Amino acid sequence: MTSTFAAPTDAASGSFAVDLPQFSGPLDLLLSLIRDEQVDIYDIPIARIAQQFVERIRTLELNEAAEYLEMAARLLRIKAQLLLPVGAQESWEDPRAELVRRLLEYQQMREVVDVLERRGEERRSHFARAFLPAQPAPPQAPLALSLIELLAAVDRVLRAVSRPDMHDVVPRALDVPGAIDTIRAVLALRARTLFTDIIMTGHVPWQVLSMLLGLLELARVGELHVTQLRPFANVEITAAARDNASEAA
Amino acid sequence: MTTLAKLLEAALFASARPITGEELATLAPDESAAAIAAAIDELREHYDVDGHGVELQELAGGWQILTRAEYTEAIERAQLAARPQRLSAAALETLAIIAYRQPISRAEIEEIRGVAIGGVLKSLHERGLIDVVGRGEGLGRPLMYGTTPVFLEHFALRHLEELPRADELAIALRVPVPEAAPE
Amino acid sequence: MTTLAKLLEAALFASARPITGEELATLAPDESAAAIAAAIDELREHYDVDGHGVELQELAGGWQILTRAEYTEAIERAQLAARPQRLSAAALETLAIIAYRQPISRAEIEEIRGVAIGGVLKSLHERGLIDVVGRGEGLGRPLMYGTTPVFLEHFALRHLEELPRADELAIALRVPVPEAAPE
Repeated sequence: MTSTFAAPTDAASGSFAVDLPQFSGPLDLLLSLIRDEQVDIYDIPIARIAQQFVERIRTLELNEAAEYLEMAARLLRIKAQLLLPVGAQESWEDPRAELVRRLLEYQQMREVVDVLERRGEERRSHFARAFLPAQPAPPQAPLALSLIELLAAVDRVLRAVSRPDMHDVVPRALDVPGAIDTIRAVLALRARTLFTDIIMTGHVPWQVLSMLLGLLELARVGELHVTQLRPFANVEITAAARDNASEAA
Repeated sequence: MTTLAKLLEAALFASARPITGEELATLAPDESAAAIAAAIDELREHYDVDGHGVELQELAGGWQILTRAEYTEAIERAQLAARPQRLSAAALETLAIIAYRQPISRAEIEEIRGVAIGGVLKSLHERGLIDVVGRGEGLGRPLMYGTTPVFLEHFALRHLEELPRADELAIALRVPVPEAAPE
Repeated sequence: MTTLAKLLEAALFASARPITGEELATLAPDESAAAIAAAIDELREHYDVDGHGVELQELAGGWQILTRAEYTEAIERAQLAARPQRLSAAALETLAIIAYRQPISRAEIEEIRGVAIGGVLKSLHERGLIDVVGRGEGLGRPLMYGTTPVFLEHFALRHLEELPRADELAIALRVPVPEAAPE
């Protein structure tokens, strides 16, 4: 089978895990059916292949079933199209044509995979030098960079961001600086206050969150202390040493 | 061996990766390209004729000393070195497509493979086998991927042209046509 | 060289650390200690008598192939003279964004470029072209990046205002300046 060369150990490495036990996708499964049935890829008996395809995905435990189901649906659609009377129109296009093109393309790619696999195995049978004596941090090579290159990069960036959705500056969802100002103003009036005192009744979630982050930020820089006597109790906010607070104000 | 061949040998031994011709030239700035090429030949012949455990290979646009294949198994058995992990089928298929169609976007790769390839691209990128080489035209300006020198190293290729040309493959396929079917 | 000497050479080459006598024994379990010792001698003599860029040394931990001292200087010099490094397209674009938008946070750059830029920022920083110039307001107080005097020096700019404005770029890009800035 086509994907047997993926070592089972690969599964442990996560990202390189083989996604399906036997097939690397619906095209792989389809090709294997065509090979097993020994039919001409340019003249696929769609009814028979479609039926077998559906049977196979029923018996296989496919964890990416969507892609296989999509292919099954496509096969059944082609089958239906072939059942329609061809009629006398001169511009009849074989509904299988696109599928054949994709299968050939996929098969060609598999051929390249075989080449890569062979070359990769060849390279794996040689070791490179592993011991490299520690060197005093190699001096960096001089940088080759002209202004014109930099400006060309600016130009590329400007072109890349000229999409309309990149033009708008997204407003910050939170206003932490504003919250910090409010907290400082409250603490300037009284040295001790409660969290519920700085949250106004009409505050919406982003404002409450801004307040909370402002509070944590000020606590982090030592402008205030935050205490909570027991879980879910109100939070007490105490201004830190006076010199700190006045400097902040 | 000539002094130049010895110098090249020392430099090649000091590197875990292939050394390009340009780099060899900076190593011996007073020597002509022909002299360096002759020294490389001398070194390769010395390894081959004299019988050594290592050999000189040309790959990824440069030269690299590698152990001979016949000793690999014994070295691995003695746990003195380990072979790198094989790539999965999904990774190989994705690499094959990128190698032939670069620069290529993720959507185009998925179209050819017939499956989504999210994690595979990331792993290949982390392994240094592929890189973002630009942005495509068109909707969303997709990232375009290409292979790297590490890719050549991994598959012991001197350059990309060493891969069979599309028309040399058993299944000859027309040049990628953007839209649907031929005749 | 005998096959055993070749095997030892390959193993010594592929191993990341010195190989002890015990390990050499597991490498060739059918060989006697005397045979292995003889092969080690053979390898060392081959390197010495034949004239090689490397030599076999016995260190505290075991045996190791090392570059001969007389070539290390040339190799280091070559690394220094290695062809000037070019910045990747990704690094250039990131540098361009920082130059024109500083101070700017990593998240803002990533939003513009559409890809993660961790490694790129690091290499630009190591190159001394950018530096952390402060912390932004807002969530997490992100590090803000800006260009450095080294950046100005590199492009022979007196100050940042000498960079063309965005609307002047088209003209600036048309002028075929080979190296840095005109007066």
